[in-house]
Amino acid sequence: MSDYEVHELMVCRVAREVDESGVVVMGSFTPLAYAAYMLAKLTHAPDAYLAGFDAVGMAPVQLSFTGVEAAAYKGAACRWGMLTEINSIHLSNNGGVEAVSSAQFDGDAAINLSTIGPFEEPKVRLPGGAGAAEVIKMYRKMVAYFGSHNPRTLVEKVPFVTGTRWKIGDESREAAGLLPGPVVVVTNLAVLIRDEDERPFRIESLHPGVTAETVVEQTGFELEVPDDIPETTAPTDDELRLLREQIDPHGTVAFDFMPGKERMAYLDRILDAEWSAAERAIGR
Amino acid sequence: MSDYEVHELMVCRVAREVDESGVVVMGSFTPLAYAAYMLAKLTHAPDAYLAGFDAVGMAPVQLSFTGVEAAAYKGAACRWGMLTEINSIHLSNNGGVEAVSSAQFDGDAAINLSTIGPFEEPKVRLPGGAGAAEVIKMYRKMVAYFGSHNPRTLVEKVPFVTGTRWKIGDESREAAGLLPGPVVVVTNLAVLIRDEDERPFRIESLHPGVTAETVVEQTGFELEVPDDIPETTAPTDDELRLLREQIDPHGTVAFDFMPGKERMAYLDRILDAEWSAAERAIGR
Amino acid sequence: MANKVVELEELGTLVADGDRVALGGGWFANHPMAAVRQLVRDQRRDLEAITIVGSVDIDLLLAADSLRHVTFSMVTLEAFGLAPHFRQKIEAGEVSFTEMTGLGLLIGLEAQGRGVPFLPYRGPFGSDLPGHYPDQYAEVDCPFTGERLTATRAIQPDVAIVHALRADPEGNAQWDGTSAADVEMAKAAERVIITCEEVVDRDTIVANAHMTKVPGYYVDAVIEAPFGAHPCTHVPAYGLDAWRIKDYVAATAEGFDGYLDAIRGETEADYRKRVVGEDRMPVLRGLVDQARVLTPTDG
Amino acid sequence: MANKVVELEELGTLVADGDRVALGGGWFANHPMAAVRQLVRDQRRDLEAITIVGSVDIDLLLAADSLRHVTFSMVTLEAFGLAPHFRQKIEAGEVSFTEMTGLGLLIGLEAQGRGVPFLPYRGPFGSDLPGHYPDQYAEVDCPFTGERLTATRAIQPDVAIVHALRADPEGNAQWDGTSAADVEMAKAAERVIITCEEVVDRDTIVANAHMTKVPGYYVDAVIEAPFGAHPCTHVPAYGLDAWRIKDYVAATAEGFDGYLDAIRGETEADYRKRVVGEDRMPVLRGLVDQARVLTPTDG
Repeated sequence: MSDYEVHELMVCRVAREVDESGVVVMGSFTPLAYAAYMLAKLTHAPDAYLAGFDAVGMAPVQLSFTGVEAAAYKGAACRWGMLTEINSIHLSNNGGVEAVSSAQFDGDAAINLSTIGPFEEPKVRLPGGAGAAEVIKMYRKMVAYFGSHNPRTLVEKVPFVTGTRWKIGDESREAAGLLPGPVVVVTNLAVLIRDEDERPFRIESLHPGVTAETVVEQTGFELEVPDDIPETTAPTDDELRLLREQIDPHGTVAFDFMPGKERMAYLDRILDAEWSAAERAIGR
Repeated sequence: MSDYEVHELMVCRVAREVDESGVVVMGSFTPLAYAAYMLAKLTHAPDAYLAGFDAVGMAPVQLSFTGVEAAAYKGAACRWGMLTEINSIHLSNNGGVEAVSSAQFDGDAAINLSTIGPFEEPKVRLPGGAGAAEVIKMYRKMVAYFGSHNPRTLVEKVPFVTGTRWKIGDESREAAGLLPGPVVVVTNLAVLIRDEDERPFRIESLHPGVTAETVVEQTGFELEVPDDIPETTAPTDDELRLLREQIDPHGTVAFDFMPGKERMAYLDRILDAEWSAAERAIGR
Repeated sequence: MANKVVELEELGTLVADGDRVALGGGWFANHPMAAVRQLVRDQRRDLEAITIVGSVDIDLLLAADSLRHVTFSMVTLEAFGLAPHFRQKIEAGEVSFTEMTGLGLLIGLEAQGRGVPFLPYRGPFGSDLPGHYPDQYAEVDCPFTGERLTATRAIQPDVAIVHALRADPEGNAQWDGTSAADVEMAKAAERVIITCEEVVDRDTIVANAHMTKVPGYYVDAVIEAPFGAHPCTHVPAYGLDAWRIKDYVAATAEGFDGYLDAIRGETEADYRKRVVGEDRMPVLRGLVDQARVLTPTDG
Repeated sequence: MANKVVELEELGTLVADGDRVALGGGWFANHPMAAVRQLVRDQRRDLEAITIVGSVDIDLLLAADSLRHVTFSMVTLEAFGLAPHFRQKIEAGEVSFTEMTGLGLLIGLEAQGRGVPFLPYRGPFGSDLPGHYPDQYAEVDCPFTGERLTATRAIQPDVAIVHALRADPEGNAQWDGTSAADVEMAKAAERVIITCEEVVDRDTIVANAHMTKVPGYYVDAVIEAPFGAHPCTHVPAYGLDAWRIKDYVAATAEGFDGYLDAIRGETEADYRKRVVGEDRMPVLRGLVDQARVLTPTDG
């Protein structure tokens, strides 16, 4: 087994949720989620139907900050716009898996992407949720991922609900006209899952070297702790090779895991590599 | 002034209603209406925005039974489908002029394309109105045309309302959120117009040799008969040349004016000409 | 990659007696006639057909006693007259019908496809049709402005059959000319069958991505059916076979059993040979070539 | 044929202080940045911006004190951080805002474009946002099934500004890559301004008719603006000028007056020379060329 980094473990775990039923939609370029979708499509889910930007029926693409959007269109079967996408995927129960990150997340699978502090007079005005409020409710599976698992992010109750899963258990979801499916949380420490209305999230697996105690301590909401918790399945050599050589050779996923000081220098290195690739492409 | 036939007079009169404001939509291939739109676009209304079948922003085309649909796409700026068309033209008050014919028509600008006899047990099951019920209400101008002006077609009150203009006068139309504009009836005898709620249709012009008395006699609904009624403006030489040589060289418009016995032989002649054109096109 | 390609002969396993079948195309354009002929061969019964502007597709299914109900906004043979069996069967009370306004029907299909039980619009005020169908039309007030609107109820076909120019094995389907309400029917239906002039590889689809109107995730089966809209048009592949439409009308006047027997006794390939004709095919394509755009300088 | 082509410098006659302006594009794609820069040059005031997923377009207008209100579902610089002036102005209470859910905002624009005062959908149940805006969100019951749905009210911008790949003088506008909500904004707005990479003749439009998303009858003005989305993307013309996005963020940290003064003191052609750069243009286009599709056999 090769060495791997925690963001690679997370990509592989998120990828495992991607299957061939329903459409997977990628909005903003969020490298970890994008990498997971590409990995799934290149491995166990070749028929996964991907939509990114307004490219529908995408081929898998290489990640880059400056060209990922262009890549999305190159192998795509169809062009739509936002409105057709939301009506034909999100609202018509054709959504498969949605992987989101948010400023805060709680035990009812509610997210806050709006504000820290009062809504009208925010201490920190967050970016807003785009389509998340509707999407996380409608999709069959919700995957939430967090590079830093801590009780300020995973809170007992978000102070402002930008959006929510609405119904959790399969039965109550189906009664509300929603596709049944779980909420899976993938963090730098563990994998949490919730699929019943009356039970809280439980720890599904722990990353190597992480204890259940640490996870409970770092989680603001109630957790069920099974007696016997497996270790999160490690990435395979094949997955790592695909990730490092094909899907994300410049290392865009790791960027979100860089400490503050190193971030800009790391970004510059990625952008230098992308610039060079463009120069090569035009024969300079 | 050249000699002309009544269907040519009708085409030219309908064409005069076509202007450059709003979109003109053609559904089924109805030769007289199509010819009028093409004539307008080739003469006084070059910026008229035409949509035919799912071709939007059409160039003017030559009429034929077998190829008019293909022609519609050849010079068109855009492709849509029915749903986008109805939402982007009909329902959003972008409709300019709609020329319709119907089995029956009455003094309130209601049409019957559904049934002769009881609706559920019809004596004659008519084809139905397609989008006419909504369209004649929404468009700025309604033009109704009839190759045979008689009191069985132009009735006092249609026994079944497939659709209706809904509001007639400009003020009541605007109060209902509709574009203001008149109802113009063009027949083989005369032109009738109505643009006020409280006044009936009035005779706007009479075709050469037709008297007001004949028109009143042949009309099932009340007509206002002005003292001084002008003759319907004759087609110009230029209009006739465009119609005969460019727009409708095979004579599809006249087909609807043929007496029953001659119809099939006449149709065969048109189709022979169209077949020959196709053979020439493929080099046979 | 998923391969959804099946033979036309397998259509019978995809459409059951009693199904509510939306049939694509509009006017004389693009009706899924090869599939219609196969339903006739399969002697399907008690179907409900849904069409926006139907033509010989609906009329032929009526002639073959395959329908118990027709939902439509128009059924016509245009210059060739009223649809003969449509008239006969309804006038004789042998088939029930729902006559909808065109926009009500289309928006009802749209509603189903976008996951709402109804949609509001500025409806066919004054029309007698909505009053006949309170299950399909209602009134709804705007919760903001109080404006009274027409509500049209979501319509869900069991199956939609639409005819495309081409599709790949995954079901990504493309149109160049008229698509009418094909997309809305496909999005609304429980199952979707694409017939197409040609099954192509994915690269061809990608190279023409702007023409993909139904993406593969909607599609259950892809059937190659050249001249699959004949005698109707499929632009830009071929124009209207007006001569065969005339034959259809003439056959009706003579009693229609011979016409039906011929179709039932042959495969679709036989039909192409017998009715379209190898020698006529290029001319039917030439009808598209000869179609003319006019410019003001022509004048 | 109608000729709606005007110069970018005439934008000021088309957008008035106080207007409600919908700005196209989404994520880092395709925001009408040349028009935004011109609004900054024209010192427009008290605008309300409407954006679905805004970026440096919204942030720059806020920096230039051109906005009194922002209606949005998201504003972000993605990997480059929170939008700095968006944060500052809202946190300081200097600009008011309406934060909508993405689908509520989009369907609100759609409603206006299709002539209904509201549209229903299965909304963002449980979100705190609708409760803040009772004028924009309400509940409506399906008149057929009784299902409770979210109603979103029609949104009408005074003007929409969207950036296309190309348009002809009549205003027929085409996109190849991301069009985001550009079409819905154009259909909803009272006036429509198309900026585009290139003004082309009608024949070019006809030859690519499947790419026409906004037909000319909607359009009031066509403005040629090469690199008109820069530093955002316009695929397939160019990729993201991430380097200039970084400069933008850095300029904000240093106080932004110099950045604004430079834009106000130059024409758009000057901007292209100074900021995009003749030598950098081909590389920005090369970002599109180098973008890679992967195939399973790569693995």
